[in-house]
Amino acid sequence: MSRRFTARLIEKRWLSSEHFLLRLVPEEKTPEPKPGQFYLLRPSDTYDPLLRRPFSIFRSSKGTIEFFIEKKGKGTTLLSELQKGKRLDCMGPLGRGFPLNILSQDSVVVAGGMGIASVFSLLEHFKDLIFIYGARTKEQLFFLDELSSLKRLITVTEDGSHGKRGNTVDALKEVIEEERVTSVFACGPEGMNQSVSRLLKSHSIEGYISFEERMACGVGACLGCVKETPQGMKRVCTEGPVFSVKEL
Amino acid sequence: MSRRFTARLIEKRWLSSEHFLLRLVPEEKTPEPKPGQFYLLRPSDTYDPLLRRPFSIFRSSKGTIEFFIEKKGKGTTLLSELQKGKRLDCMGPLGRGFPLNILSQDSVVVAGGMGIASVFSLLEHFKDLIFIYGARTKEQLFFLDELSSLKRLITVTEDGSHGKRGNTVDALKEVIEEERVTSVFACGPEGMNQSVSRLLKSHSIEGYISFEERMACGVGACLGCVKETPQGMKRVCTEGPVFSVKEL
Amino acid sequence: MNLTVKIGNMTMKNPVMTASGTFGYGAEYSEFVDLNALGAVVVKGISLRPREGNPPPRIVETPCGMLNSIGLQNVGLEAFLKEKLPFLRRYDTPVVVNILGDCVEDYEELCTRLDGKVEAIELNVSCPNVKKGGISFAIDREALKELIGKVRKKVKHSTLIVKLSPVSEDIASISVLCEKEGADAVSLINTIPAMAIDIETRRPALANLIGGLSGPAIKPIGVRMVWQVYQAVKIPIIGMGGIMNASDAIEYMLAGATSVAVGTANFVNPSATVDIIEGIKDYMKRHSISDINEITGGIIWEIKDH
Amino acid sequence: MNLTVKIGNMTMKNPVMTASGTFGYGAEYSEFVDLNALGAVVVKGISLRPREGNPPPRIVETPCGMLNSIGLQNVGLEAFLKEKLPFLRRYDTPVVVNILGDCVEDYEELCTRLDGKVEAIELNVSCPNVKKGGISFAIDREALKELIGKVRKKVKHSTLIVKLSPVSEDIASISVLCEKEGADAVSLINTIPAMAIDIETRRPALANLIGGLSGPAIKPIGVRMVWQVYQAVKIPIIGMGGIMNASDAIEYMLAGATSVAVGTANFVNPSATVDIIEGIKDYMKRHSISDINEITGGIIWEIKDH
Ligand SMILES: Cc1cc2nc3c(=O)[nH]c(=O)nc-3n(C[C@H](O)[C@H](O)[C@H](O)COP(=O)(O)OP(=O)(O)OC[C@H]3O[C@@H](n4cnc5c(N)ncnc54)[C@H](O)[C@@H]3O)c2cc1C
Ligand SMILES: Cc1cc2nc3c(=O)[nH]c(=O)nc-3n(C[C@H](O)[C@H](O)[C@H](O)COP(=O)(O)OP(=O)(O)OC[C@H]3O[C@@H](n4cnc5c(N)ncnc54)[C@H](O)[C@@H]3O)c2cc1C
Ligand SMILES: Cc1cc2nc3c(=O)[nH]c(=O)nc-3n(C[C@H](O)[C@H](O)[C@H](O)COP(=O)(O)O)c2cc1C
Ligand SMILES: Cc1cc2nc3c(=O)[nH]c(=O)nc-3n(C[C@H](O)[C@H](O)[C@H](O)COP(=O)(O)O)c2cc1C
Ligand code: FES
Ligand code: FES
Repeated sequence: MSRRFTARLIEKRWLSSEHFLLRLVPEEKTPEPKPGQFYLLRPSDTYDPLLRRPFSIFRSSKGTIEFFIEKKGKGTTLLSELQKGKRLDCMGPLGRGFPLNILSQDSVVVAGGMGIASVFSLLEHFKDLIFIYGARTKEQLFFLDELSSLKRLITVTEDGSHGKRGNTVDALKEVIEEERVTSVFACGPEGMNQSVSRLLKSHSIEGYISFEERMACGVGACLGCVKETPQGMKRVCTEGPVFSVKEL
Repeated sequence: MSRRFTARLIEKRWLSSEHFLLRLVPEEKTPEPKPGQFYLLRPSDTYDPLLRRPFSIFRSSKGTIEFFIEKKGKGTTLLSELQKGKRLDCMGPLGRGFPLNILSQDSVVVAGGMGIASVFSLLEHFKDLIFIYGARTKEQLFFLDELSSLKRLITVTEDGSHGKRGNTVDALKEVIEEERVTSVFACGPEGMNQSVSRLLKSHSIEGYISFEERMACGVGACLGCVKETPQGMKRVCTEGPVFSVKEL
Repeated sequence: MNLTVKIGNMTMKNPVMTASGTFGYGAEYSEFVDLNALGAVVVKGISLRPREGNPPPRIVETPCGMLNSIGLQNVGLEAFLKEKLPFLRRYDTPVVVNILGDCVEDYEELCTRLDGKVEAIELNVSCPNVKKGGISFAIDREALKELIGKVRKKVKHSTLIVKLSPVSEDIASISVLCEKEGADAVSLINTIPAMAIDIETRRPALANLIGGLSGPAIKPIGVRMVWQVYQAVKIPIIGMGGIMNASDAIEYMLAGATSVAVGTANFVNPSATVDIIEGIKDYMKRHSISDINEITGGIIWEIKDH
Repeated sequence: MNLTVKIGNMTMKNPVMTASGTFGYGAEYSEFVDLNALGAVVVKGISLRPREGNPPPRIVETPCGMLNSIGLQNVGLEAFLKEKLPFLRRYDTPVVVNILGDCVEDYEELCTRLDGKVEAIELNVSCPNVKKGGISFAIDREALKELIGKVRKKVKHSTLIVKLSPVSEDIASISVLCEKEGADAVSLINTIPAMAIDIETRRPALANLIGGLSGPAIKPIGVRMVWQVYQAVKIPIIGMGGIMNASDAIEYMLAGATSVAVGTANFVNPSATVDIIEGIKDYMKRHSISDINEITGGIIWEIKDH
């Protein structure tokens, strides 16, 4: 079982003009990914772009792995242009995922924007919880059908076009005030992550947050992806991408 | 009418595992190419590979241009992987082609290997002549059906698998000794081109030979593609690629 | 929206010029680019007498770049003035002549003859100084000082630009030297000496063995050097090296360039220069920038220390 | 077929090593590469005490390359010897420790404590010399001379390698200096100082502003420098800079390298090192080369003059 493998692209599905799902079938046996872990995909066979790109495992089952990707720059654009049947050079699953053993009815999961890609598989794993999902507009909220089977789904948008107008952090604050919350799992933009972390600390609630940092090796060798923490520099690719709020 | 245009790939046809035809439809009006002229195609939208690649006009008609390409390295491999419908960034027609006004029944055309790509359109233009076509083996001789309508087709292969065993220069020598030859048009590997040039000089026969040199700009600006001649450095992209034997 | 920039006393309608040696004498690209749209046209390096340059092969592609060993091939000063300059004079665009010589006297004569006839003269100091054993002016501070001091006396009307070589260990102090000796501007970077070998034939890819690396590969090196020079001098900087699009051009300007030159990009995209001008305008609109000069040196930075 | 090469008194079963800082302490890649298959493992630069390095962001991609400003982050000598070296000792592969210091004394102490414990010590001289106002040892010839002379006295058992910086104006004469002061080998090139700016935020892409450029983009510069050094010294050269595949490795060897180091390529292809070893074998078979050492300096060249 190797964490370096080639996989065949069997499905590409557009969810908006900028968002797509890639479904891959590894051509050899690879370890099962855990929610919150990620893979490095090589977007091109040439040297431009040069580096692999990190993507969270979105969904996995029966020998397929799926990624939910937003077109951002060179690498994601090339990935979006791949044709079915193409073989992709992959590494993964990498990093520390979410600790599943503490998931309970008193857990809250929070996703901001593309953070959904990282927590979606957590929600498939355990549905009896509250999920707060925020985005700029309703067009940037995805998978609402699939998410309807959760105990409770709270959507927030910046423009109020779906759910409440506001942001995920305010929504989380409200839930914490109203309900018993013992653990929070979050993934979103840097600013949201910081705020969630502060909020949980002030309420002494256990929390796990997934962070992003630019990566080269993905295996802890290059020291490129570090995050400054009170305990010193931590590598997002190996000590993370999911960090306990206690570490932050 | 611009010599810089985008064209849509409407057909890709493999003639061997290494040789393919690309048929393109320019999306705007472009000048008619002359036999022996070439185009610069951009093999990638990224910067690796960076430079455009030169290819002779193989055939053109009713708003389509066609190239016959051998897979050699990075650029030609990428071109070979293009999907139908892809839009390609092209420049051309560029350079000086063959002088068609001196083509006659006493003309001989010589192609070695991929030289066929450069002289094929000449042969479509005028068929009442002798064509000497050489390659390593019969597998490297292409378009024999189309070429059968010429006045006379002489094939030579290094291994004798088609036509005479031998090379194009020896075949040309024989023809010159046996027939009245007033002009020769040739394209082949550097060694063949040199030998043909020497042969024609020694027989004082008018000749036009198409040369290759690595190119960057294709329009005479970079001075990268020069060929050393008795009259100094000549740019293959603008003074050539077809040179009169007198200039060499 | 103001796109006008000034380099010495040369006024350019926008900051985009061509890089010497990549745009011929202008005519070669006039079919693909409206020369009137350019900030300036910089022509291939001119020497006193015509030169043949190096034997082929002269170019080879490398990852995101290319090597060239064109050498000094050019038509010579006479032919330039008679055959090439009149064509460029038909356009309302400043002409910059890049010049090269074997010794200080060559440069002096070139400057004397060109002064006032063209808007600017760019000294290519990467050439070997034949009188001093072939060491390049670019790394021999004494020779460089003498060179600039002497040509400065000959250049009375045109703008004097010194083109710096990235080979320098300390590009900032070299630029200070140029400023002190009276250069009106510096341009950088020239190509980086480099080499490629064909492993199948064991032969160098270039007949001349060593060539100059240009293209996107060198952009981060050029941006760094422009930034270092911007910290050191007050004269304007013409930034170049791997500029392929408007974003690259703006990157150079944020690092400190007043104007930018487009080189290898012309080969990839013959309308690169005008595409970049349009792209800069879009950027200015998007960021509500009314004067292009606001961008120069506009990088926001502080270094956090550990 | 002989693939064995010698660097000083370190014997390598093949010429392929890892480049410092790109392979962690070996363990990180042991899942993807059989460490026993490598010519040598070169670890991340070690300092006397642990260091935090620069703040993030520390890396950014550039055309065919990347910038890094990791800085000096490492576990420190103690932890290296106790926690990292024992793991590497489980393999039958020489260990090279890249070292860095703030002053000559740091290097001396590092060498004293490492000598004999590892097969080779590689001096990273691109660091600022804090006692001399922060000028890098790499461009201060006097400081470099002193440094090598002094550490040479401390390194009695291990092989002493000096890692050269491409910033040098004259890499050949620097390598001659290293040879004279007693270096057993030189390795080159280190990364090239470079910079990138995010034009939307106007902020530098790296928190440290300047980082080191590595990857395919710099290969032609590295090959040129190795060739220049090969003309100047007799000690073996370890070539690196943008080696992505066997063809690149052989290019460096033809230019004069006895051994090669693979850096950025590990990130792109975690099995790059072993793929390169296999590719070198194929090349040797195809060209009927029985001893890898025949390739070193095997470029065929003459310069035609005009
Ligand atoms: C652990 C992890 C998981 C991720 N999961 C997902 C996911 O599931 N879906 C998704 O769409 N995106 C995800 N991202 C972000 C994604 O990696 C970037 O959007 C992508 O690399 C951008 O590449 P590009 O070439 O299109 O953009 P460019 O801007 O051209 O990229 C240039 C460079 O910046 C890096 N980069 C740019 N943005 C980011 C970013 N936000 N994080 C890290 N590196 C970045 C790229 O890797 C590349 O090296 C994840 C990032 C990390 C670190
Ligand atoms: C005027 C002209 C017309 C040509 N017509 C044809 C044609 O019709 N069909 C065809 O298959 N080939 C033709 N060629 C050759 C073709 O351009 C090269 O085979 C092609 O550029 C190789 O690119 P690559 O990236 O696959 O190879 P690589 O080896 O990866 O190319 C590396 C670099 O070398 C250059 N290069 C490599 N081989 C040649 C060559 N023989 N001539 C010029 N540059 C080269 C490439 O352009 C590129 O810059 C022609 C060349 C010229 C100059
Ligand atoms: C083919 C070619 C020829 C060049 N000739 C000259 C020259 O004659 N004089 C000069 O100062 N620079 C010359 N240069 C350097 C360019 O002007 C420019 O400094 C360099 O290429 C970096 O810019 P780029 O990466 O945009 O090409 C030449 C570059 C190339 C590619
Ligand atoms: C992330 C990273 C960290 C590096 N750290 C070091 C180091 O600690 N010491 C050192 O001498 N070189 C260091 N280098 C330089 C490499 O060892 C090598 O010289 C350079 O990257 C060129 O090779 P490449 O293009 O194959 O990567 C580092 C390079 C990278 C990319
Ligand atoms: S990406 Fe290299 S250490 Fe994390
Ligand atoms: S390719 Fe530039 S002059 Fe011919």
